[in-house]
Amino acid sequence: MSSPARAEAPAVSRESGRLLRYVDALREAVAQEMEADERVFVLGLDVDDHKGIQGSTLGLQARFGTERIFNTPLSEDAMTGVAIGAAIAGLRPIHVHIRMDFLMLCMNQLVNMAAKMHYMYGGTVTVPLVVRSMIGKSWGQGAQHSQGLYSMFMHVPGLKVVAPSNAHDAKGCLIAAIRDDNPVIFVEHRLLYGTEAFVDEAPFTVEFGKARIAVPGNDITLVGVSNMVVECLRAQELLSEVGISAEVLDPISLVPLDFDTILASARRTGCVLVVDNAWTTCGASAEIIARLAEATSGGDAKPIVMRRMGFAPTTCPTTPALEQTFYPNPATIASAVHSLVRPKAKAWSPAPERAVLAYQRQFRGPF
Amino acid sequence: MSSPARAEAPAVSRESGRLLRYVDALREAVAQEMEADERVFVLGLDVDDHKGIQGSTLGLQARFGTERIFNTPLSEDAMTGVAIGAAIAGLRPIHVHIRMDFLMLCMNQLVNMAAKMHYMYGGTVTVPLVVRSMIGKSWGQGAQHSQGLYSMFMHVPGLKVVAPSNAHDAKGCLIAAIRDDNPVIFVEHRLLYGTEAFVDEAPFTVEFGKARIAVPGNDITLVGVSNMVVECLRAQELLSEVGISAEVLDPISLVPLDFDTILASARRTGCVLVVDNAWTTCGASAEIIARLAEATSGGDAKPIVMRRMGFAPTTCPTTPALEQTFYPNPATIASAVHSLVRPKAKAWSPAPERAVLAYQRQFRGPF
Amino acid sequence: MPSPAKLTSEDIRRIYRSLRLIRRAEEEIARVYPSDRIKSPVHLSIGQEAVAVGVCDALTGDDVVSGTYRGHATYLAKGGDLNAMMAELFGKVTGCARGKGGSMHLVEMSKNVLGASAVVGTTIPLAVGYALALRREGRGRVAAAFFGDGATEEGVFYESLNFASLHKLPVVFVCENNFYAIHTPLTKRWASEALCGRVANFGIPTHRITDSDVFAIRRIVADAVAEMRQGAGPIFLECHTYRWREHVGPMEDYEAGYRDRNDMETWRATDQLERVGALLDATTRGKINIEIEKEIAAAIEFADQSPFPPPEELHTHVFAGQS
Amino acid sequence: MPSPAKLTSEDIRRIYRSLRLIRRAEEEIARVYPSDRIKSPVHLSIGQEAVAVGVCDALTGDDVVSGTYRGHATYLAKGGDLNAMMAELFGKVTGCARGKGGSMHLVEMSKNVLGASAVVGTTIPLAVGYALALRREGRGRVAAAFFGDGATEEGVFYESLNFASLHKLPVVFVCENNFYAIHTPLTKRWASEALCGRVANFGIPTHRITDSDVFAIRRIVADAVAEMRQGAGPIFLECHTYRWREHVGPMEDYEAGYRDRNDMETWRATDQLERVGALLDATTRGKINIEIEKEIAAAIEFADQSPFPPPEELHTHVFAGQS
Ligand SMILES: Cc1ncc(C[n+]2csc(CCOP(=O)(O)OP(=O)(O)O)c2C)c(N)n1
Ligand SMILES: Cc1ncc(C[n+]2csc(CCOP(=O)(O)OP(=O)(O)O)c2C)c(N)n1
Ligand SMILES: [Mg+2]
Ligand SMILES: [Mg+2]
Repeated sequence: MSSPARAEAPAVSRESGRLLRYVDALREAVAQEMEADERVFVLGLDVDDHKGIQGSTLGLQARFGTERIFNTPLSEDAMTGVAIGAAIAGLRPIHVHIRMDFLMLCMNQLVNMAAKMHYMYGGTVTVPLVVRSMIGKSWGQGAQHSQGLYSMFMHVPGLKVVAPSNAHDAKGCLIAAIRDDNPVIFVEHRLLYGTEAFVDEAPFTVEFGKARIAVPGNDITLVGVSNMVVECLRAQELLSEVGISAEVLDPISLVPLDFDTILASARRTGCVLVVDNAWTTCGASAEIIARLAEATSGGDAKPIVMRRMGFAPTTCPTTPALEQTFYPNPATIASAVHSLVRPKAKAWSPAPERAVLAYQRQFRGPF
Repeated sequence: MSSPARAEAPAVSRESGRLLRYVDALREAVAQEMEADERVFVLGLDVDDHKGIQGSTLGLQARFGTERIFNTPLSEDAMTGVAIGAAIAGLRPIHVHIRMDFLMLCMNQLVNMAAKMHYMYGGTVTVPLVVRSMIGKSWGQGAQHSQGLYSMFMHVPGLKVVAPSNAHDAKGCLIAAIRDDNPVIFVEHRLLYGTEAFVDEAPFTVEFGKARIAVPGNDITLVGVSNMVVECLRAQELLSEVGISAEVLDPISLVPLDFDTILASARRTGCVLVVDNAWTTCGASAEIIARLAEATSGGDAKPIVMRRMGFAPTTCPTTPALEQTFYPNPATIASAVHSLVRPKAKAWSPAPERAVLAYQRQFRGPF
Repeated sequence: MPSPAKLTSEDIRRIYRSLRLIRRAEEEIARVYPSDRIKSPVHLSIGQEAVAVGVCDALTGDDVVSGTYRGHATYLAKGGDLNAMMAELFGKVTGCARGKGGSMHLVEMSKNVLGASAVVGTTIPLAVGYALALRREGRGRVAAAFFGDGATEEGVFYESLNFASLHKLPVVFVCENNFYAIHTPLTKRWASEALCGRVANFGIPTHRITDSDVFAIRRIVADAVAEMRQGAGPIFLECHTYRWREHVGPMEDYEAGYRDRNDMETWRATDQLERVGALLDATTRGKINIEIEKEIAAAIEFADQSPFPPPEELHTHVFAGQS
Repeated sequence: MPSPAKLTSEDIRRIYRSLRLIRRAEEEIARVYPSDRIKSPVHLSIGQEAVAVGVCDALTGDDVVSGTYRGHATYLAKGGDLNAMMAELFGKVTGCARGKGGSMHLVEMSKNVLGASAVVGTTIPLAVGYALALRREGRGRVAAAFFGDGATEEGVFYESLNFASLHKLPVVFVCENNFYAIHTPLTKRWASEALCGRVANFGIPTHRITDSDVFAIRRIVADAVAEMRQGAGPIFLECHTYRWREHVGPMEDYEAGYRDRNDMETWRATDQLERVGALLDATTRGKINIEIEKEIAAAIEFADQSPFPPPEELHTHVFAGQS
């Protein structure tokens, strides 16, 4: 599945290293940090079986032993508490969840404890915890296996939230998350697992709070979140064919958020569309638009056009007949951009088949 | 505590009925609906003790019996499931939580089940559930007893969210919530419990999705959420003394949100400040500002100034020395409005003692 | 409902029919699966049918069941419509959830099959809450909650047991213990095998059925339900069973190494479908088999022919009373 | 640490001192409370001191405890600094959490007192996780988790027991069963009183101490901890005890009607503070008492004199390594 997937991967700053799949970049990051720091350990449901969280934890137990990577009972709430307890004792746990939806079972520990402990205990406690969780999509994932619930974590001070869109950032962010002394909610999209990018073999970090300009452009700023970066990139290509130059931004981390880069781009292009892999209401897209509105209204600067796209405001249906319109895709993104940039022109939409991404076509169910 | 508290209560549309405290309005609503509809029942921790959730459930068990109002074990997760199960069986449960923070223990049931069941089961199931929860403030409530986490519920399609700011709306909204066939997250602020408003004795509903113009004005639109309506009203009074005319809007329900009324007001005043009783990041204030930005950018209309206020982006500290600057208050609201409406004038702030509200002064700990 | 002690030949026919229908329907689902017409992950119950059938055969149509994402057996054993189930798997608007739920979210309220959840353990308290309403109703109806061994590790399981026992609610808790949660054996998840002991200490009578005996399960449930209809509280069944196929998907997976094909063979040797079938004369059995094949073929045909939901359906059913 | 079987007079002095310090500190907190200088709700342990003292006296300074919002006793019994605690209640920057936590969130990592939580049950798995780290560390340290009877109704309690037992972690689970969660008695919350039975079925040795005997608690914990230091797994103690004051706040509340003053009187008749005090000669006892009064007075003075945190502190400690 290499070349088409690669073609879609966002160009990262430097093209050194090897082509690596997202899933392998995750595994490499963990392996290297476990090698370098014996405090790092991995726990979670099914991290040690033959599927190894779609491959992202495969082989780690053989290498590091059952003390440093182990399966847990189906007890998300307590296991999150266990991870936090180990973290305040000085270890550096990585707690893995095969679906982000399951984090709803550990909200108490994440929101009421992990996020607050450093503050509530006057700085005497730190919680170096990484919570990896995957967002599902298509093949009947349905209502409870498809949610991108990260805005709930963005809402609560004390949690960092990152959502890398490519293999390079996946590795760099995961290493940074492991080394961070704060709880980090690490958001992975299932469909990105097979995408490839150039990734250095040596350990490196991708700094939180620094957005990347994936493709520069002049007519509009497209801010993509997680896999929506990939969808925006395809939209950008299609738009370029009709003469619209879109700048594609990847915030990479949502907390901290590199708002300056977004604002600077927005001021330059005069038009912003935030495309999220989540519901828009009180979502990451609401936050970005709200900050832009606050930063750009009331002064003398020229006003900026602001819009957002995300999940339809519905529960995610199972049937593909409905699911296909639940998500933004390159065609709907491109078409929305067209109407923003050329408000007076006739509506335009790229041919649907040209907008289907290889990483979607290749993905096969059931899970 | 009647008159000063009353003075602060938002004027509701009609001044019929008796002066009633918020807490008594809640109790009256439940009692009347239990009387009228035997499917209605109440469950929750401590609903039947001699404190009766600060009085809001007092006497109900004596009247309706232990089958229709009962205490539960400390098992928020299962009890939410139990309430949902009873709801799909045709009963109409009201599940009471003395703190909103505890809802983090039942997120799985609320987000993954209650919100989704009607949709996920193709319309064959309805979940007429009311979840009452209280937000705490001051007197050392601290990190885990003070959160206004409703934006998490706003984010998820399928849940209604209401946050009445006065006794009249508390009664009308609670009756509407009980009669609603959908799960409703009913948000109460502890400090509002003692405030009074005119409330009809006969049962009535306050329709969701209809904002109220609490005070009309011309220079700025102040959108308050929950108790922040009260704080905005005081700010409005202080501002009027310096010749600034603020319109105060109370959305009452956050999902559905009466965006049209907010937009119309914003277009008229040209300036909006949303004041929330929650963090701003991905909060209700982000959503309102984002919608305004989307609705007003890109056309020919004159641009609108947009800002928001809410909790400081920190965990809530216990000590009053820090807590007092954690929350917006009439002084900080008024001062922010002044700088928005008169950007070139010298900064102004009302005398702090004039900005302290009776309902805050009267509130005495510990809980 | 016939006396639980003595089974009539009609009982045996009915039980065989139910076992056979589930087995064959799932085998056909597995066969069709690679064609991509099924738009949903499938968690098959092949090998585990006896638990659902034994329990549901002891219930009446008015009683209620709640199942899991591995729910085809529960749905069919309780009388759920095969056409509606197949169409649901195919993502069609004629499905029991209009295509919006898929295999993991089967539902049929008209048969008192509560909707299933893909989040482990989540439906256990729902069945308890439903039972609370049934107790209030006072007509003697009961609810049965099905769940896997993995679900007993979730805290909500214990919370639900405590509440159901405290309020003496008419709930049959049924743990389908197939020894694995996905690929992880009990030994990596349970500190002790004393599941029934833990449950009993909530004041709940427990039964441990280690051989999947469909008649034994049926009798235990029938006896307990008779008492519940008079006001008795919950019971708990730990039913050992075995999943013959992979956790999710249509295939076997013995080559994966996490379990041994011999274990399955041991279970297959006492396959309840064969056991019950052997109690029927060949003609009766053959007739039932033929009927079932027709039903399944018709269901697949129905699913194939049914339309997908129209695009507008995306926006319906977000809120009740909305449209 | 002295042999658990025979107590030296030094042991008795130390235990008395600890009991007395907690009792008197809380009585003074109650006395000061109406002055509004304490900026925090207070959940007093008066009457319950023996559990914290019995357990903590069997631990070393290197061992770890986690408590609850009713945590003054745990904090002090484990050697937490009284000045820092009092200042914390007063909301001062010299408090153990710089005034940011208050009474419900006491912490003192230098004494291995983990931070307390106001959400019931929440710290139980944290202690288990800490114990996981201690087991890895291999120095034989143990963790004790304190929680109330109400906490045993939260699912996370069972999840934590299972994991701790599965991994044989060095955890002393201590349930302070005072028969009430706020004003609600056990009968309205527990389906059965067989708490130890439920726990035992996770493969965890249990002990039920119904008289709050501080020496018995100490001995049981000391014996178990000695084995844990060699690799044994968790134990569980159900310690009956009684809260003499209201759930939260400084007063008594027997007039509220949810419980009977006579019950308290029964417990007071066997008050461990008096019992242990009676084992000391009057001079020794008097000397300790005087020292304690001085300490408490000094702590209140310290708290009174300490400054509130400066306004900038609102924004510090949101993230570690931030400022
Ligand atoms: C709360 C939750 N955690 C994890 C998962 C992922 N998951 C799906 S099925 C499963 C195993 C469940 O095992 P069991 O309850 O024994 O049921 P079985 O599949 O064996 O029938 C897991 C862990 C989930 N769906 N929900
Ligand atoms: C999860 C949760 N639910 C409810 C509450 C409200 N609450 C505070 S203390 C308490 C009672 C706890 O009882 P128990 O565990 O027996 O401890 P005790 O107060 O008796 O020491 C309750 C219900 C809470 N703090 N957390
Ligand atoms: Mg299983
Ligand atoms: Mg108690």
